[in-house]
Amino acid sequence: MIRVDNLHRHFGGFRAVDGASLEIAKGSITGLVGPNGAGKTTLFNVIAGALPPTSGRVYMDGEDITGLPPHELFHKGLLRTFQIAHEFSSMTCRENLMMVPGGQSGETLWNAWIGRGRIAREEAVLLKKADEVLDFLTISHLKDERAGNLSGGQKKLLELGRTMMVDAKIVFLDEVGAGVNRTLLNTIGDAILRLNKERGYTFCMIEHDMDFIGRLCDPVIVMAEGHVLAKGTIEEIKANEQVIEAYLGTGLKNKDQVGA
Amino acid sequence: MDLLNAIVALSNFVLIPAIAYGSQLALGALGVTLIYGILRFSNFAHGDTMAFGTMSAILFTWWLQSLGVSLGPLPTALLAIPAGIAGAAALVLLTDRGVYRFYRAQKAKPVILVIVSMGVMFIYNGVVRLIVGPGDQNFADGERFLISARTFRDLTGLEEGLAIRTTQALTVVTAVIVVALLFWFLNRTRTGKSMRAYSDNEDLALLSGINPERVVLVTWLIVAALATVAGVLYGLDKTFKPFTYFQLLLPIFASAIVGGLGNPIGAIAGGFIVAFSEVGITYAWKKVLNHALPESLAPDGLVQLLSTDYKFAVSFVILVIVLLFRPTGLFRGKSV
Amino acid sequence: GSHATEAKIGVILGFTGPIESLTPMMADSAELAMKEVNESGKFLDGVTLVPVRADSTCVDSAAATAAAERLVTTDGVVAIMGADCSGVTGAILANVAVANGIPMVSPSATSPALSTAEDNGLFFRTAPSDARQGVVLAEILKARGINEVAVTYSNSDYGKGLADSFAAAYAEMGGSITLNAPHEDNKADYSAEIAALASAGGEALMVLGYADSGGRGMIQASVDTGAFDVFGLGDGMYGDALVDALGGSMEDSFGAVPWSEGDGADAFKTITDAAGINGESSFTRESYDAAALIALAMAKGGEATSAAVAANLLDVANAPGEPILPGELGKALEILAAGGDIDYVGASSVELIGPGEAAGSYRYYEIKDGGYSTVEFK
Amino acid sequence: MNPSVRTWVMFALVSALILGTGFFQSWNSALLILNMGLVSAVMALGVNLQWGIAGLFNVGVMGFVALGGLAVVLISVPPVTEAWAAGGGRLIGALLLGLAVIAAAVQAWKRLSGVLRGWAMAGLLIVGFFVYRAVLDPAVEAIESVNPAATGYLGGLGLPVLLSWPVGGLLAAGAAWVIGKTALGLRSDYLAIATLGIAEIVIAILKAEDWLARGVKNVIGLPRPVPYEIDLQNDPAFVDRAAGFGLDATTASTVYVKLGYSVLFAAVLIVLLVLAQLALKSPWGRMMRAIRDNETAARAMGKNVTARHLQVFVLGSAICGIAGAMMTTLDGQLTPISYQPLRFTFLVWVMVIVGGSGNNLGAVLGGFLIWFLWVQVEPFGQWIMTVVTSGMADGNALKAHLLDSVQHMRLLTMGVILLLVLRFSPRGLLPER
Amino acid sequence: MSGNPYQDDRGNRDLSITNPKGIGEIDGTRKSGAARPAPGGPFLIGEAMTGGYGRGADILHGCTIAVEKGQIAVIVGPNGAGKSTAMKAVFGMLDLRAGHVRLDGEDITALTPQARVAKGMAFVPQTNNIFTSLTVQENLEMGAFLRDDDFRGTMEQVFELFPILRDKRRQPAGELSGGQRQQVAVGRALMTRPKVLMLDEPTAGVSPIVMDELFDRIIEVARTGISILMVEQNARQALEIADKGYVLVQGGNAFAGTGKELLADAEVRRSFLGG
Ligand SMILES: Nc1ncnc2c1ncn2[C@@H]1O[C@H](COP(=O)(O)OP(=O)(O)OP(=O)(O)O)[C@@H](O)[C@H]1O
Ligand SMILES: Nc1ncnc2c1ncn2[C@@H]1O[C@H](COP(=O)(O)OP(=O)(O)OP(=O)(O)O)[C@@H](O)[C@H]1O
Ligand SMILES: [Mg+2]
Ligand SMILES: [Mg+2]
Repeated sequence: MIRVDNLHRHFGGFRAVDGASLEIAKGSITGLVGPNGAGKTTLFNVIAGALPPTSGRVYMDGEDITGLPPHELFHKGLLRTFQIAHEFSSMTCRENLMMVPGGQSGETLWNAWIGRGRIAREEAVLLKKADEVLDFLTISHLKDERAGNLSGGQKKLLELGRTMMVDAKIVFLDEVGAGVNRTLLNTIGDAILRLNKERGYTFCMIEHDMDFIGRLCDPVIVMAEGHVLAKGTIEEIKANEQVIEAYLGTGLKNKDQVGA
Repeated sequence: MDLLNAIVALSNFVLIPAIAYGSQLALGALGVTLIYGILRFSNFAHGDTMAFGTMSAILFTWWLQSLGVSLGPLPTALLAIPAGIAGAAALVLLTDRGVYRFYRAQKAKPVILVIVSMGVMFIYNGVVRLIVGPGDQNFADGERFLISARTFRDLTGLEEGLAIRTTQALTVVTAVIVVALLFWFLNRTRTGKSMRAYSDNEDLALLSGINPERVVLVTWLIVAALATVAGVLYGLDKTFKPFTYFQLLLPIFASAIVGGLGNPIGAIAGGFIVAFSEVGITYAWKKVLNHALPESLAPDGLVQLLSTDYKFAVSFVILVIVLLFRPTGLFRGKSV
Repeated sequence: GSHATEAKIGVILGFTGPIESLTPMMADSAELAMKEVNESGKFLDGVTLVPVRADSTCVDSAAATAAAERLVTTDGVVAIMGADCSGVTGAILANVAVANGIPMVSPSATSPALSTAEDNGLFFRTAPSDARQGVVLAEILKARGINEVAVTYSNSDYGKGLADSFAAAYAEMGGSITLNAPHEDNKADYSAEIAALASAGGEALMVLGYADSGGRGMIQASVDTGAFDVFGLGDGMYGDALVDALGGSMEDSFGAVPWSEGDGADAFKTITDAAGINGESSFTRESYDAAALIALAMAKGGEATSAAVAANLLDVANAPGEPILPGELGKALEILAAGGDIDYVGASSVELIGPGEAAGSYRYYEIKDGGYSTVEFK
Repeated sequence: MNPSVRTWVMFALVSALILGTGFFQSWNSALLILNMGLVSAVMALGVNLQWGIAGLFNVGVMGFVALGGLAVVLISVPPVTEAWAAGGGRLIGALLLGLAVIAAAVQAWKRLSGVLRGWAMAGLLIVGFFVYRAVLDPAVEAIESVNPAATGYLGGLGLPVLLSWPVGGLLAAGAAWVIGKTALGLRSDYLAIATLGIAEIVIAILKAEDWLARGVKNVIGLPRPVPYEIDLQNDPAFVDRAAGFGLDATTASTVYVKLGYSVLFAAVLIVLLVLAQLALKSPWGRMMRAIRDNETAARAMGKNVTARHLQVFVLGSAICGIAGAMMTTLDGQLTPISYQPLRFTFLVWVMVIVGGSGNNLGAVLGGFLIWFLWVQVEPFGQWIMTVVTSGMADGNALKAHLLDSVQHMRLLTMGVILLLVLRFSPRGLLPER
Repeated sequence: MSGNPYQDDRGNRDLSITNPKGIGEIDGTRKSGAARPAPGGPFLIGEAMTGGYGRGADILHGCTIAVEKGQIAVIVGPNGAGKSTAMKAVFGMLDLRAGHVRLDGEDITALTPQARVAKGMAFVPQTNNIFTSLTVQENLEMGAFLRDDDFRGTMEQVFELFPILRDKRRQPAGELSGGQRQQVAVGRALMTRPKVLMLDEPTAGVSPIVMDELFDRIIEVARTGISILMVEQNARQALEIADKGYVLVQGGNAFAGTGKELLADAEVRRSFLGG
């Protein structure tokens, strides 16, 4: 689905992404973990077109998508959420969702002036869909609330909800779980699984919660200092000495001992 | 000999005027750039701040002149600069107290401050005209020339003259001194460093115990001083008229942006770039070429790239080119 | 109405804007004429002229039109002394004056285009159209044996129009212009213009601009760099302030200014000095004359109405009749009251021709010993 | 206050001000204020589209307004046939050549790479410039020497003046497209300074290029879309009808003509306002708000932010161009030196901010209110100063000074109003939400 | 966007008129209130703090955090729990609606952050915690801004603590790597010679080796008698060196105890320490 080839992204002299190569298989839920500052978000930003790479290539279904602007990637079916929620704060939750689908006829001015009827029909469909998504995310009571007033967790849900408004091929999730309470996180996990199974979404997610990763992801990629440190199933990763050293820490061993 | 004439002509009509004008613009642009760097907005009222400071200095100069005070060959207005600075400082501090401070407390976005400064611009505009009127005020006295074109010709026997005005020399000297002082202040003194720190990161500066309000106060004081010095020197060299000072805003902005907003070195470089491009690109090379080239090659036409109608366009075209290829201006890297 | 004891006259000048530094003196001069009329006590059985000022802004046609509209429809002015800049003058003329039948006498709108504007016989000006002045200046250069000059003009309809007419006349007489470059008024720096002009060279620099604005800036820049030693000056450049400010550098320069042979200008200086008004500034003479003509036309028509002004203005301005100088408005009123004829000469030697504009008699002057000295009248 | 009530109250207030002018000054004055108010409202609408809806800071309103004015000349003035014969064709050729050179240079920049690229582009531009000048200069000279005192330019197309309004919009839109393409395409915006500069350049061209619209010599006597007062006054039928209303012919004709303009302007304003409101209340408006709230997220959600910004910038500028054409039509003349930033850029900004950024009705309100004040501060100021100074002795220097300075109250008042509104009602008199 | 109309920039990003770099969030125009004596209690305590940002909803709900002299207190908790907010509250960077902050026998609730610096508190924010355009040395000098005495000794100490900074002292701090930046940030805070050092996630974005190093240094600093209050995501290591640990959840205290106690608590381990 996505192939990243020796990708570099430097900020001045600082190498945030430093020769990362990885592959995300179609239909998988790939986990991306790594210490703070490993370059995960930066990698996402480069893949999703928010930042141009310093060097390296990104392919999607064999097509070179390096450096394409985000809005074009969106239309190719590549979506992403943000680590720090990027809601449209002055708009209601419903509007936040309804604005997502591309190719709305009402988004061209000409139609906005003369195609009111068609727009009204499209809007009705969008509205229904948005409400379904809000229901699904258990925040339908907030549909007319300004998104800026939501709690951090709710904003995260809304971000996820946006990806559900369209038929995405691949969704990049940046720490969806952060700041979301555990019960809700389970719901989100279920949603991700369902989208993956029923709609065939491919996911790539950054997450620090190893339980959550363990439940959803196969494979897991570990990044450190801008490059890929390891890749494998969650078990393999948990057992990888390098990973333990760089990311998981010795604490995990203790846990295994205690658990045993 | 002819080459010498060519050089003299070029110096007289391009180099010296552009250096003097460039220094004036640089001093103005420094004020704009300091506010941009530290208070974070482009101050549309800067031209009128210059006008107010200059007006204060003029009023004081007149009073001094009426007392019979004089500086001999130097303009009396130099003595009045401190009074002018005091006037401008009082004005900007009052404005800060009554206007800007509120928005700072609100943590208003810089673009709001830009709009606020438009309002302030209107008010300053009116105030200056109410006090001194809209007319031309001539307040220069003393010797106009260090060396006049005629004297130079007589002295050297060259065909071309070279004139250096007292005010030009003063402007350049003052600009050098002021710039040196400013750099020394910003880079060496505690207060100066605290200003750079505040410019870099407001919150962290505050957490280091730097009083932000003091930084703001000092910034305004420096800006008032720069504006007044620039305005007085300009007024001495040319003439004072409120409308002209408002119009100065445009080349000053162009200078500050070409150089890289927020960067003092950039402001200075920008001032000279704008001045040189205004004077240089529209310069008719005929005279210089006539001197420099042998008779047979001497041009018929003016050899002028662009007519002077478009001299203002020149600085903006340069601005656009610079921004296209170096979006942050010529000198980014180090800001204030 | 004709039996009102007050007749209002609009004084519409650019009190703010680019020529805001000239207009106060112009207004003062115009009001001086009205005061003189009032104080004579001989105006239409005790009708008092009341000036009403309004701001033309010089550049903002809409604001100028609004101001004129207010004067005409609210204050009820019967005539307008103004406006100043050609642009706003044209706008007021087309949108207010013609529509309401209000005569306008402009002291300073010199644009040749105004000669052909649709005015319904309502537009007059005491400033001559630039067409004539161009010829006069060219003749002066010829007389001085100057065959090659550089020209700089204020980038306005005034400057450009004058420069065009001068260029045409001069070329016809065989003179050559090395460079004809505009300068913007109120700008920061004129080094570029002077550099180009100096490079082009010439025996003199013709400065067709304003004495307290760009024109002066250009001379200053020229003197400062030694680019030119001799300057030929258009009428906008006349003024003691210029000579005072630039001192000896102006020596041997020359120019033309609308002026009559005789004592008009001197008389004007006497009365302005007495009134404590700066009468040496640009267009003060024309302003005085504009206001005086309005009053005299009313007197001639026997009523303080717009129609009287429009109908009689040319009549009082031109021969035949007793010549009238500034300060003699009382005498003129007496003659008119007695049914006599006058030929208003005024401060600028008014002679209105054709479509109601000054024919322009010019004083050709030189600057000698730091003062103006007349060479001849043309 | 409920927003819609507030809107009604505010508009009632402005209407009252204009009606008051009618009652206390004259209906002619009131109508004139109304007409320029309508034009100002259109300008404010344009700027509001840019600033209020997309946060684009356009400080070059003046330039677009001037382009609209130019359109009036180019469309409505009859062509000067001698001038066309003298050099029209050559001139058009030169302009096309200029465009071709620029296009070639851009292509060179795009196609080539490495060191060659810069040199090729520079070379093309420099050579092209001289060739262009070589063709252009003689043509210009020929055109400008055709009766310079009265014409000296190519004239226009001699088409109905109303056609110039949309054309003014198109001209402004074209300029805006070039500016936007450049300034919005940079890594971050540099729109403010770009517009500030381009506006000056537009004015410089208008002043310097006599063949285009007589430069600073002005084009006066532009055709009108409404009858001339004089013709009405000379039309017995009209005079009779006026008498039927109890009006004298002069008043009736002036009011009639002004009403004619009012109707035309109001029609334009209403159409634009309706279009703007429809756009704002559609998915397009939602998308624009999303972009304003969070550009990064909007990009990630497939919205082409740069294209939208460009679109809004072009549209807003076009509206300013239309307003400029309307204004020049009302003035009946094009006077390039009258374009001053204080009046045409900053004052329009005051209108938008005071009215309420982001709210189209607010911008319209601001247009009316600020224009009213711009015109009326002068007589009010005079009146206030007279009252203030009435206690002073006649010869008092201060009194004379104050009375002489009333005109400068205008700028002061604008500043004070802007600051007061920003401070106490930061979202403007009619807030967006 | 907080709904404050003065902060509504309509998404304008025009760099030719606005300079968004380094804008802060703390209102620096406020006048400081007075400190009142309040003897007893821990050395530094933020007690029952309730409040939030601006006019927004409360983020802290009766949250209490304390540290004794020379000890290390660590705050852990999920993202968005309000850990950083609690730190800011203790430092006076947001208005408390209820609760007090006391330092060394004084109630300093009314003091502005600047005034608290003068009282001997130092704070290293989670992000943007160095002056990127200033050199390393100037960064440290800024830390000593309030000191009138000769601070060269303290700077020596900082250089001894973080030797790498000595080599880079003439280099703009913005050119340093993440770990080095973090050292500069801590060094700057130490330059004030604080009584209390507050650190918000000092090890974020720092490689594990540097992290261990930093923890060692922090222990060293504590040994000199400076109290340390810090937020940590690397909760396990942090709690190991902590004298006192707090678990914040949704703005309130969920658990508190010594570091060892929390580490031993199964519930805490499961919910917050990732197992
Ligand atoms: N715009 C930028 N300019 C300069 N440096 C940056 C920029 N964005 C990221 N970095 C640096 O790049 C490095 C990698 O950042 P990134 O956000 O990708 O980390 P991450 O792996 O997502 O970490 P976390 O788990 O904390 O989210 C960090 O050290 C960061 O400081
Ligand atoms: N400046 C602010 N204005 C308004 N709300 C804010 C602000 N900063 C943080 N918040 C909100 O306060 C809540 C707590 O944030 P805080 O930064 O204290 O969390 P935290 O516990 O430090 O999380 P992390 O571990 O991610 O740093 C979050 O919901 C956040 O959205
Ligand atoms: Mg990240
Ligand atoms: Mg935090």
